[in-house]
Amino acid sequence: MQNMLDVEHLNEGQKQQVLGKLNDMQMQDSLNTYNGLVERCFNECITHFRAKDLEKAETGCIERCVTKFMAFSQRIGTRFQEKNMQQATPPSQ
Amino acid sequence: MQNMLDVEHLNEGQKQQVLGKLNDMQMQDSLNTYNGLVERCFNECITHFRAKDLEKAETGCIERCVTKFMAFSQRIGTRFQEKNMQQATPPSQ
Amino acid sequence: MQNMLDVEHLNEGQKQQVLGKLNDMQMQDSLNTYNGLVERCFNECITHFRAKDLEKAETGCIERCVTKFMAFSQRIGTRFQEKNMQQATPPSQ
Amino acid sequence: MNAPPNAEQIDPVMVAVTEMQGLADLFSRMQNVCWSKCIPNVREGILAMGEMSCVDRCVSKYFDVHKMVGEKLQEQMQKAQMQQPGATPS
Amino acid sequence: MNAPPNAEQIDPVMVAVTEMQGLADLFSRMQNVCWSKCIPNVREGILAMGEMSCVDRCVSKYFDVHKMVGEKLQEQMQKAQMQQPGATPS
Amino acid sequence: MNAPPNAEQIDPVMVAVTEMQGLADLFSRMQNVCWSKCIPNVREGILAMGEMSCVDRCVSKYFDVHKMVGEKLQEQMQKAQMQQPGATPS
Repeated sequence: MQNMLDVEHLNEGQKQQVLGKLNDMQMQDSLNTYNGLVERCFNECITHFRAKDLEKAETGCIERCVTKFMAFSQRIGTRFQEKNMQQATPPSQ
Repeated sequence: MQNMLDVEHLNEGQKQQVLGKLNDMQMQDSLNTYNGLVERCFNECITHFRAKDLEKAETGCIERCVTKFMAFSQRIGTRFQEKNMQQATPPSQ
Repeated sequence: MQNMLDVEHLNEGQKQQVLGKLNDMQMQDSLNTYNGLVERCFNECITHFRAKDLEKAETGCIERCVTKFMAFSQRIGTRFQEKNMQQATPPSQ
Repeated sequence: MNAPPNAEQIDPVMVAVTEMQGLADLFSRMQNVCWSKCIPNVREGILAMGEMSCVDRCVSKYFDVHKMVGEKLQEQMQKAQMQQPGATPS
Repeated sequence: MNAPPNAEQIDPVMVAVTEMQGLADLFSRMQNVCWSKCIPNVREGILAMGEMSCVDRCVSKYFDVHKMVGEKLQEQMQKAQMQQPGATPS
Repeated sequence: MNAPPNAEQIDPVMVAVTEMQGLADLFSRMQNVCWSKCIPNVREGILAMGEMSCVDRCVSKYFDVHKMVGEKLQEQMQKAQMQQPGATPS
């Protein structure tokens, strides 16, 4: 996300602060994505609670869910960046 | 939201800290409201993806959605404050 | 949650920082649980808006909703800790 | 470990900030709930009469539920502290 | 109280951080929305052709709506500042 | 820019805090999911037998899915790092 930001008008110290915070956010973002993916795939693939262990059909579904999400995530991330760049083009400063 | 808070028992320095934080929160709040409104109106008004651009019917829907949300938001904000005042009436401190 | 964390490798000062933050998080967690419960029970029990005051059937429903959530919450919390312990068993460091 | 760590950590600034966040969270949830309960569509750009009174009642009921849940929770917690948990899983 | 407190509190670091959080929040909401609108199931572990173009259009429309809502909001706020609120509840 | 900024920024306190937040977030999502999957209504103020075992299994499965998703994610990321992204939009 770093390259989406206009930090040119900040001084060195401020830039470091922003980047440090960005670092923290990215750790949290990864965690959120991870936990969100678990929730999504769980809702998508786990439909009954007759047993305590995952069944074959369920693990297969989870695998496809993760793979598909990765593909989805990559595509949407790329599109997002393209669009965001486009909108940010008129130079600020 | 400032007037909903009982900050009388804090000293000057603490009050400044709280108000500073309140400031940050309000920036974030506005962002959340904005992004939440986008999500809401998108869900409400965009139902198909046959084309990449917004259609007339969609932009009209978005406009009404924003106007209606503003009216809704103002009304619910006023009611919220009234109620909150009422409940906070028994003097603390 | 404190006992789910591996803080052994931190020094005293760092441990204090983590525990302080944990404290803040727990305050926020309680608030979130509370507000989440209100939302859940409201959605579950309040179905019409013909009047401004809660009806008998609604207050009864809210009471059961809270009691049931407490039971649910206690059970799921216990199970969560058991599972988390289990997974964390392979000693780190 | 010699001094009780919690005693020092009750920071009044933190308490006030948490309180603010609680209020903001309450408001934002209430807003979502009342929008879904009272605004069935956006075919018109204004609030209809019925929608207005629905919103008013929704806020009123939401506060009442909020208060009631708080009381119930405290009651239950006190009960839970009095008696040790009895029932165990199947 | 002698100096306007707000003037000092506009911290450029905070502004940049809030901006980042806004972008991150926008992205995460868009991701959720476009997933539910474009991915009906996970029967296959890959994106179908139709799903791909749905995602592309979803992003495009989401940005347009985002921009449009921003403009509309500003317009409304200016209008609201010009005229004092007129209508009152029933 | 002379010293690698990232190297210094891995703050162990931050890591532990993020870990805690991860756990808290995991728990809160699991709680929501298992409530909607296992508690169909609140007609009774107690957990029925079937609801109890549903909750137990839900927690168990949720952890398993959590672990599995983590493994799958890592695997996919390694694969993605090995090969440059090939496919491009339609």
